[in-house]
Amino acid sequence: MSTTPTAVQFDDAVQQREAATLGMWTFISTEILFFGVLFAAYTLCRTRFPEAFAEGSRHTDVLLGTAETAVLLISSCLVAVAVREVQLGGQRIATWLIAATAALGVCFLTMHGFEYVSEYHEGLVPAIRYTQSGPSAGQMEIFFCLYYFITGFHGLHVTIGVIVLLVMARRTHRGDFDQDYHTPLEMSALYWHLVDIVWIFVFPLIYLIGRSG
Amino acid sequence: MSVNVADSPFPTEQGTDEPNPESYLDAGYGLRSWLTTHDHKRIAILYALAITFFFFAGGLAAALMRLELISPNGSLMSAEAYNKTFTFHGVVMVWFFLIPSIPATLGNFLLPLMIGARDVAFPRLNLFSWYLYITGGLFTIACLLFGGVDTGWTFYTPFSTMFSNSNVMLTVVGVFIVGFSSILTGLNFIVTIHAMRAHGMTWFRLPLFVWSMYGVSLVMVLATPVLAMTLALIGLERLLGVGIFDPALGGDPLLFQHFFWFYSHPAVYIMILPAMGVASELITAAVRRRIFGYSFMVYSILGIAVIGFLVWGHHMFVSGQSMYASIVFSILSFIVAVPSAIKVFNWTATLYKGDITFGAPMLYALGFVGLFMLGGLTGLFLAATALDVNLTDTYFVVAHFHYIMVGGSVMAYLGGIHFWWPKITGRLYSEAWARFAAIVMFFGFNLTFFPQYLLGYEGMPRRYHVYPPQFQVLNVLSSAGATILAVSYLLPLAYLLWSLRYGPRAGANPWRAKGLEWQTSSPPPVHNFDQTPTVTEGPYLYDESP
Amino acid sequence: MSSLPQASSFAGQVDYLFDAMLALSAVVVIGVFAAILWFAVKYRHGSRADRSRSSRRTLGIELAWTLIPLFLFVGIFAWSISLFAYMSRPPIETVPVYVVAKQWMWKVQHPGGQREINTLHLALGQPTRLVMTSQDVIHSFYVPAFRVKQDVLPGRYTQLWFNATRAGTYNLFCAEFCGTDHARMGGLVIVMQPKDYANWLEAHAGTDLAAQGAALFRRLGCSGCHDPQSGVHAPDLYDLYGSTVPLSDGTQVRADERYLHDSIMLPNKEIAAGYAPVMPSYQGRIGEDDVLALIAYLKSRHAAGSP
Amino acid sequence: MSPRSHRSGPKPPSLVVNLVVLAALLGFLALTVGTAYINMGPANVVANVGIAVAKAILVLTFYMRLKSDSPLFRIVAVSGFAWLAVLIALSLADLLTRPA
Repeated sequence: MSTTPTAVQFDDAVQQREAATLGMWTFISTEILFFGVLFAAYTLCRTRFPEAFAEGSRHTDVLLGTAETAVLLISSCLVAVAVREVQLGGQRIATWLIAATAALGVCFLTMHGFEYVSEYHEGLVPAIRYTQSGPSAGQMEIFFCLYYFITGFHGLHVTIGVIVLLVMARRTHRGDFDQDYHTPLEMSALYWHLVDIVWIFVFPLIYLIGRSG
Repeated sequence: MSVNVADSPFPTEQGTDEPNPESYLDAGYGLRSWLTTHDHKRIAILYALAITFFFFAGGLAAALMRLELISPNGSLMSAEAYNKTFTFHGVVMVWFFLIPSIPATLGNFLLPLMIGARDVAFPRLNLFSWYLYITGGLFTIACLLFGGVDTGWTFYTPFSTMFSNSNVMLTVVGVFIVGFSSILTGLNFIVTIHAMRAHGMTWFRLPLFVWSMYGVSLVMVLATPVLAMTLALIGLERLLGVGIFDPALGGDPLLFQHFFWFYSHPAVYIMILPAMGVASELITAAVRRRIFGYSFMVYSILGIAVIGFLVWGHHMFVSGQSMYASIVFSILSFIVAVPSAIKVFNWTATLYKGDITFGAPMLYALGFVGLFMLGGLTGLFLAATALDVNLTDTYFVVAHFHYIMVGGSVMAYLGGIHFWWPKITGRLYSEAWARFAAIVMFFGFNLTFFPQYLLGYEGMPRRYHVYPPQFQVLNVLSSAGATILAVSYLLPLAYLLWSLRYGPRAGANPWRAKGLEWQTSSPPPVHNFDQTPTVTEGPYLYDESP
Repeated sequence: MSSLPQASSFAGQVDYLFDAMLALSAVVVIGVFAAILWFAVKYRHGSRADRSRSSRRTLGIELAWTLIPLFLFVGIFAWSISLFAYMSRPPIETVPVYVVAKQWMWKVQHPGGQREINTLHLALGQPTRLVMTSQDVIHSFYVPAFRVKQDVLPGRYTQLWFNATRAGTYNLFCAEFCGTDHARMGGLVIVMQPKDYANWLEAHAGTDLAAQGAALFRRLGCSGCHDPQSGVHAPDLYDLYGSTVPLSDGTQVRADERYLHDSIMLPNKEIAAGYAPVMPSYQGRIGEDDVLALIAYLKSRHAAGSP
Repeated sequence: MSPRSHRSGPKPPSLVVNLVVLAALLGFLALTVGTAYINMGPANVVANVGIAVAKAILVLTFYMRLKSDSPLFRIVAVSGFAWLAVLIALSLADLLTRPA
């Protein structure tokens, strides 16, 4: 059993865990507002140009988008089970679960990479290759600006998440965590769930508007 | 200069001349021991040094502006130089001085001491915040070296994105980075206050300074991300020529203003809430009375922090914002003034039946109350839509927010520095000089900024370096006041530095003040308390003891 | 209380509200300062004041100074908002004077075709409505003597109205920071007796703004599609101004200045129902003053009923 | 290896709960894609966003353990969303009531 000493500013491990978790949740609140600005911008711009946003959305790949969502949802479940396993003493299974989560994260990024590539060929990337013409090309460019900003910023979070998860998998494997001490893993899992929640909102707002029209 | 302790209004408990070997100041002398420290007290000192530098840098810019404005024809600087000067002044003073001022220095130093903790919850993060602050600051200085930026600290689009030819990107990056420093400090404080309180330190036994740190941290954590992303969007639009703000691209410049003020109005409360906390500590100690209406003071801090988020649109009454939105923002702006009014009344009521001594900290605190009240009341004029139409974007606004930020925050900051100086440094400063500086500052301030109210009412727009000659008399008065103000800011720098070497050593509690920070030695040992304190009573119980 | 003239019908009312708030603030400031001074003297250290503690019931006092300010504030709010609403609603029947702001000048176009730069002549005692837009960044039209100010935005029309009540020459300022020569982007507003104003208009008469618009309408080729005789299926523009236009997305829009402007500059923003979105954008091809001339022309077709 | 028992931190949800939540999330995903192709007018947006909110609440409650952890964290999480709602609501209030 590993004994991780409590940092000097804390009285005991309970206080340390409480502080770390509260810190993480505060950070998550902050992240909600980081993404929130983009969602607010999206809402206001879409209110002004509903048609162009619907048309832009029809240019996205709903199949890949759905697959990406499913991948993230499954990965979220895996990492939740991984934390549970560590809490119950199953480090070996947990290591594999965390590694699988990271793999799904890579899978998500790859699929999104494919999307970016095909959008590039279609000429949908503002400022780099935007070849759309037609009545709402200009307003659709705003949609794609927000699309790239939101998915890019989210992708950055996924990338960081994958790196963190890999470190966690290694540390779990090494036996750093046990039933009593697993705060870093718990925090990493919270972060990964946040990434998932953001995508839960990105998916319908980017991929699904104007599909019925 | 000498300090006559018998003269001091406070029955000063003088310490021995022996240095306290366990003091945090003696934990290491090399540069390395400072730059890698995790001690919240040392980090507070690091912040204090950097902030003092930026204060005088921003102050120098202000001095240049006041010099320019003595004559109506703009004889000293070119238009461009003037625009860059006021932008530098605004950016530096807002993000590199006012926002971190009290929280990052006094807050960092005192928060763990006041709640009986050994350190903040995340000491390494705390040091990291300081490095972020320095990095952001370097970007801003680099921007100045490369020729400055001329957008004003508000970065309004489309000017900042498409029309300005100056170093917008560098400044935006600098502010973006310093925003993270602010978020991390806020996060650290929130967790510290929640998780690190000593036994018996219940929520309603917290000193008001701690409550104000809590309120301010909420604002930092919830508002700053909005600024950061908005600036990122500005950067993107400027860099790539695509975006959502520029009307030429189909964007909406008012969208930028909404996002910007969603942060920047609450940012004003980041500046003033800590000042309110400091004033509450200073006044109770000098009056030797319990604060009047403690729970109302707490609720008004929280009220200001929360309602302060709902009023940003009052910066936009003439911007082309819808009239209906203006109505909503106007009533909310009036409502947010109520908790501020409560606080002024409560400070006044605290004096009743007190046993008041007028040391330098108390003079600063009283100056704060008076100037804050004048600033707050003129804020009501600006919340009144029909008056705001005339007054906004004039010197009336300039005077208003300087009364709040300089008259309010800076007075309180300096008051706090004086009050806790013995605790921080273990030394006593010259009381006579300190009182002299406080009084000079009060008059210098009023002479500088009161004429600006009149200028604004007469219709002089802000950010003008040339102006019609009828405004000259008031401008000259203001510039004259600025000279006095500048001297009064240099004075503390001189006598406080002097005290570091020649000041008599202070005892643990020279003011006989309440509060856990006074129960440990001056300067405190590295881990703050030899024994973790247990709290059995509420704050400010001055009238209970002889 | 000030040397600033009250030169519009708003000025007196705004100053009245200002003075009332000033009086109220003075009462508060004097009250609080007096209390602080009195306490400071009476309860100074060493004085022999009575410091015996009375009962600790403070809730009543707290509530009093919470609720009284609140009610006062709501009262001031109501007063100010009623005035603000009045100031924000221009009389739309007034023929507008068009203002185009650009770095760093004010261009004014009168309905009769008179153009001026950095000056605005107007008649005493007649409501004036300004319709304003910017060619580059945000500016702000500010006349302190009238107590009016309105930001001028690119890509959008904002309006401002007032009724000048005192003849004279007043400062016009740009109040929103707009770049290098922001401080020099000023001008003069000259309020004249109606008789003098008529003379001035006559002396400076140019081509009527609507007529300029008509010329542009032909020169830019608008008539090629929008004439009823043309073969292209394009909306007929007679009587368009002020009418309600059904759009292709099922909504409706009132054909006001904003709609006409956007239809020329951003024609694909709102497509009239039943028409193909084939109109080219004129953004970057014509200036905002030309757009204003075109709008004046379209409005005249509304007024006259025939070209 | 220590016996499989829970000793510190909030009590983790059972494996079954974890899997049921995942099933519900995937079900919601199918539902949201499905409804997107049915023309319901403005109700499409309501359905999309409503389902997203439901999914987010599931993740927050079970995977992020707001159900079993300290109530304080619920407040913190809600405040993030609440502040975002304020930002959107008040700026939208301006946009929607602006003179066209």
